[in-house]
Amino acid sequence: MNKGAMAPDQEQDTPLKSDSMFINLGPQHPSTHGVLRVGLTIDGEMITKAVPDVGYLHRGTSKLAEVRGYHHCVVLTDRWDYVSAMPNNLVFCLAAERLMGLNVPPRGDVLRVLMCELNRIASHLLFFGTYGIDIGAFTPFLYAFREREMILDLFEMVSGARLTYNYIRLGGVMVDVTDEWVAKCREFIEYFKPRLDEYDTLLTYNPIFMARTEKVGLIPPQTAVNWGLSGPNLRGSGVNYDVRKADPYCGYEQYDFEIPLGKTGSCWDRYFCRVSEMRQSVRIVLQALDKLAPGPVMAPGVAKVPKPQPGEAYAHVEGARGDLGIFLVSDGQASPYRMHVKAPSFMNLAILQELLVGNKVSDVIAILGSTDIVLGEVDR
Amino acid sequence: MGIVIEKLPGITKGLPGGELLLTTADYFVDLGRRASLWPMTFGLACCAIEMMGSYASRFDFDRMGVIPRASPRQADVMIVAGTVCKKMAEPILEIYHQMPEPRFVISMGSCANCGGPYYDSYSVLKGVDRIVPVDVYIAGCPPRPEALQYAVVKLQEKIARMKLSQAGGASLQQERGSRDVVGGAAPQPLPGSETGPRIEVG
Amino acid sequence: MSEPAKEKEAVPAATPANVVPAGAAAAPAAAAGTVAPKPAPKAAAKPLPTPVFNERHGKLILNSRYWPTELWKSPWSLPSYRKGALVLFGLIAGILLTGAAVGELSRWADKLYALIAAFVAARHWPAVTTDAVWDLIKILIVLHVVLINGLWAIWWERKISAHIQSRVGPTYAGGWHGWAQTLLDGVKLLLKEDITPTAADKWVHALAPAIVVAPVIIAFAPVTFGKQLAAANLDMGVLYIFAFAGISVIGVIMAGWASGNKYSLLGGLRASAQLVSYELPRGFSIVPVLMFAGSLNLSTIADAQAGYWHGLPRWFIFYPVIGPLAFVIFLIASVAETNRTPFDIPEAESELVSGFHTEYSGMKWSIFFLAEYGYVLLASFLLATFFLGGGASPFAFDHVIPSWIWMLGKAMLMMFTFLWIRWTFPRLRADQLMDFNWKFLLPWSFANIAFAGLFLLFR
Amino acid sequence: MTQDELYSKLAAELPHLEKAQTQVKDYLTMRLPSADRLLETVRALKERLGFDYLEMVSATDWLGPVKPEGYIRNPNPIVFMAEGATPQSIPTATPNFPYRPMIELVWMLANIPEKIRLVLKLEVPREDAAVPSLCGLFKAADWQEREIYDLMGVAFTGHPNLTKILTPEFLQGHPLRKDYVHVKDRFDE
Repeated sequence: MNKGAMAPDQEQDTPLKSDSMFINLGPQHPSTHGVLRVGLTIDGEMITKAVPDVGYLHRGTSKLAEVRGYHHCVVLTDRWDYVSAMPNNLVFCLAAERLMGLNVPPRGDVLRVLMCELNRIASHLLFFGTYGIDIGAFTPFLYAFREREMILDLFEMVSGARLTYNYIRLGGVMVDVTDEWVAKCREFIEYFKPRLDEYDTLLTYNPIFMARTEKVGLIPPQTAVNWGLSGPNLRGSGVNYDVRKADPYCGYEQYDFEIPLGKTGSCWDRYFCRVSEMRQSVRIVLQALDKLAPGPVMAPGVAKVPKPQPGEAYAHVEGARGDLGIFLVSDGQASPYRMHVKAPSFMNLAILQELLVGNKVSDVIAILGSTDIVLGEVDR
Repeated sequence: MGIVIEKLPGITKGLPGGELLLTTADYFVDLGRRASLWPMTFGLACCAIEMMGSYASRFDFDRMGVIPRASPRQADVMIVAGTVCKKMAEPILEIYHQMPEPRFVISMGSCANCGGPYYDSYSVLKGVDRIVPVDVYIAGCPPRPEALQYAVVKLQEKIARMKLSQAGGASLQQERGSRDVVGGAAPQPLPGSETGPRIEVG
Repeated sequence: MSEPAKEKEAVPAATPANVVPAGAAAAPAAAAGTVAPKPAPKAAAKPLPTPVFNERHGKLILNSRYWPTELWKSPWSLPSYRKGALVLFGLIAGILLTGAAVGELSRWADKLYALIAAFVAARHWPAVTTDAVWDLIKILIVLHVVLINGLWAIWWERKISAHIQSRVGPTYAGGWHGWAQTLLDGVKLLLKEDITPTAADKWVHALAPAIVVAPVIIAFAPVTFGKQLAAANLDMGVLYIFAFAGISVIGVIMAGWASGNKYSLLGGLRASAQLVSYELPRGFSIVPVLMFAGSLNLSTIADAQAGYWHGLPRWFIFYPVIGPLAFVIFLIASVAETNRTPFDIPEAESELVSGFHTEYSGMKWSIFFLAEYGYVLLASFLLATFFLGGGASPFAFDHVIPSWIWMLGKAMLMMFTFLWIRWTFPRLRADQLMDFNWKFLLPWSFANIAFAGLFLLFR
Repeated sequence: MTQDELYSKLAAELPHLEKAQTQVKDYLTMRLPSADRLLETVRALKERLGFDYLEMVSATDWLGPVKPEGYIRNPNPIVFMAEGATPQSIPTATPNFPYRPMIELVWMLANIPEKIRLVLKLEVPREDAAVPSLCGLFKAADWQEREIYDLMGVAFTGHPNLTKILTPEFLQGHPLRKDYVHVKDRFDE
């Protein structure tokens, strides 16, 4: 075994080339967006092998759900994808509602859509900011957070929390919104639309940014589908798959919006998909605000301790990161018998082991950032 | 500077007027330490987003001189923001050991305080204070950025009480020997270190 | 912290059902089943008002949170903007007036020299003492230019970056706009534990910061701070500066190598490639300037730009094509030489943690920053000298404001440009950076020399 | 394509698939009789029916109610509760529910252009649970199968890298099995 001078600490007897070097990216690294560890074998600045290592945030929520009540499980869902918690609440509620046979009143559905879309904007704003930092521009992060704080204010007004809302409940949403809230939301949208154009000039069409991301991390559509990617990562490759259109829920079929698609599946395409999705979300929010007709927001007859009939249900929504699904099994008890989370980030991360090979160390950050993973959702 | 900080106060104390000198020095040293608490960019979970929020425009941690540093060598305070899982416990310990004295730890959020919503989970460490000494705890799930800033203010108050004549200006951790593993656990090959990769290579 | 308290005052009856407003207590079983602590008996399906969560809390947020929507419509309507502009104007006016009152510094320097000479003569000390003392003073001044610049530039950068990013930056340290922030940072760093990693090469690790910072202090010797105002008026000043500035890269490589950290090593390697490459266009870009001025002496170069063409100053940057091109190439190469975004790959924070200084702590680490900001200042002064006419006034009618004020003003303007670039652009990749250098900057700097030659030939 | 169309198509193309007793709500759920025909079936589904998107791999342990020993029940001094008290409900067995020592694997496949999904189910015995891996057909199965192996203890034969993925290395057992008993490690004191 010819061990290289720079890799004396390899545990395994691996046939490394003499000029290979093993680098640990993480678990504490400014650009891993949490506690991800990627073992990189590099040759000069070129990656020859990449092994993502997850589980540093594995909290065992599936196991915990088996002793928590259905209402309590909504609290656990908040903490998977903590950047966009509303779709998490929603997907669990959808699955549980299917088990229980609950029907959500129309205003409740509109509020769910409204909150999920606002949260999508907030999540993509966070992506926009942190991706800027990954590429080396620090200022977009601050701009994105300035706008994000406004959305968090809106959420705080309705749910009392900034990050973990627990707003979407079994049978509807927690409480109704006020007229002032609606006015404030419109004010935000008015403010936010020109900001999107500003972002384009700041980052999207910045020549350096484009040079860094345009021909990097290409995912062909077949590969993307085969790896089970979803969300903007899949759509960046040009595959038209969005749960909101493919398997509509909460009355998404009544809204008029488009699915932005990428062309080549590069980092820039994935980035651009997200930025374009923000525009579409703005459209949906405006439509949802118009749709808000007076009425109840919670279905009648949601038990305090729901005990659904034995059965199995699957629900999935288009979260900010992709196709988020929940497989829920009930045996008639007060807790789910089994809760399986199909997390989009988990799938989006798995492709890294193939995608990173052959790229440069700088590109690792660009690619990792463009997949927009949230480790809470990866590890659950 | 280590020798100066550790030995000089003891010598100065014996001199006439040394106490006065030390008190004055204490004031300026603590002023400096208080005004520039640099945390590590070290986010674990949900709280990390709120931590990022407090660096960002509205809350602007830079007002207090708090700017994040990526390398533990240049950091003063470790904000343990989020759930500490057992797999992550050892890297956290190692990062803590990499930080230079005087160093402080803020435990942010219920998870880092005591396990929080995951108090009965099989893979979550029930409180980061089981592995590193904590200076300030923040309640909340997650705590608001204001709460984090309040914690920094509290930490500044704590630093203001530090004295050069005690333990060389470092906190009591130095006396307890925090360079060794706190909590009696035997040093293990750390998963985050480059010395013991568990990942197969080749 | 005060919000919940305020809210509590506003709510008269603090019942456990605080989260449910009064309307919800009598709400139908529909909502009460999940929210209210005590579900009401199932009433008839009569639609009752839906519960609104914590209306007071919502209004509180509505009224207390700052949204920059107004600011975006018309910033000048805000009193703080108008006040800030007034203060800035006053500051500039004050500096100009002070400068006018003080006059040329070289005059004062001559007086001081005469004073020292008289003092030495009175004591019957050997005459060489005068020069020795005078040189010592100059050395101290140059040294302190670099040191004080570190304090100033870091604070300024933090303030400027904050205002670019719609923040305010350091506020508390020292009182007025956090002026003492860098000073207190320095106090803290000075008293921080100094860690030498076990994997490090001890001597090289300790020596590297010194090798990085010493050349920048030395390189300041021939820099002209105004008319006839340089520590050493060297005839080959330009060459001298470039020679010494090139040494720092060795310190960077040493730091990267000796830390025993792979990120540091990568940073050091990148730094060596980058700094050595960008020396070339940086050097060649000023060749046209030297051709026009016909000298390597910084004072001569500055003096060559005196005078006006119909009111437009005869600065090199205003020479058609040649001037702006040389200026842009020199500026870009200088940004690269100082390892700042978009060329900060040696210390790319999101890739290499902190690059070559990842393993440095305390004062050793801050010395790297001292050097970095020293180079920024050096580059600013060089830009001002080569392209912006040195201490020459931009206005033909101005005979009052002394040259050192103009020099300082121009250098600060250039420094602001550096900071502005730093906080605007993303980072280039290592290979793109090399491409940019070898395929764009270097050919154009050669072409520029040819242009200058043709210009001189047919003038 | 609607679910009925799909069902008739499946009945024609893959007659060994039968409709599962418990249907996953709103989705067509088919049951595989045995593990040996899994690969063949999924390949046919992928190549002939266009189900080229593996959405989910899941598994359910049908042993019975979860054991409380799988949770850390140390009285935590920070949580203000009586000694030994636990706030969660302790699941009890539902009468007449067909609990059995089997693990049921669930695959969800999607046909993106046709907008149709299909749930495949397969029961294997709990002891030495093993099924063929779908890694050769879907890269998406790679990590999902590792997750199921890690948490549920189902060995996927033919998987290139079947190792732990989520739980720490020192954790013994498979946490999502219903009879999982937590062994104290050095972080539990």
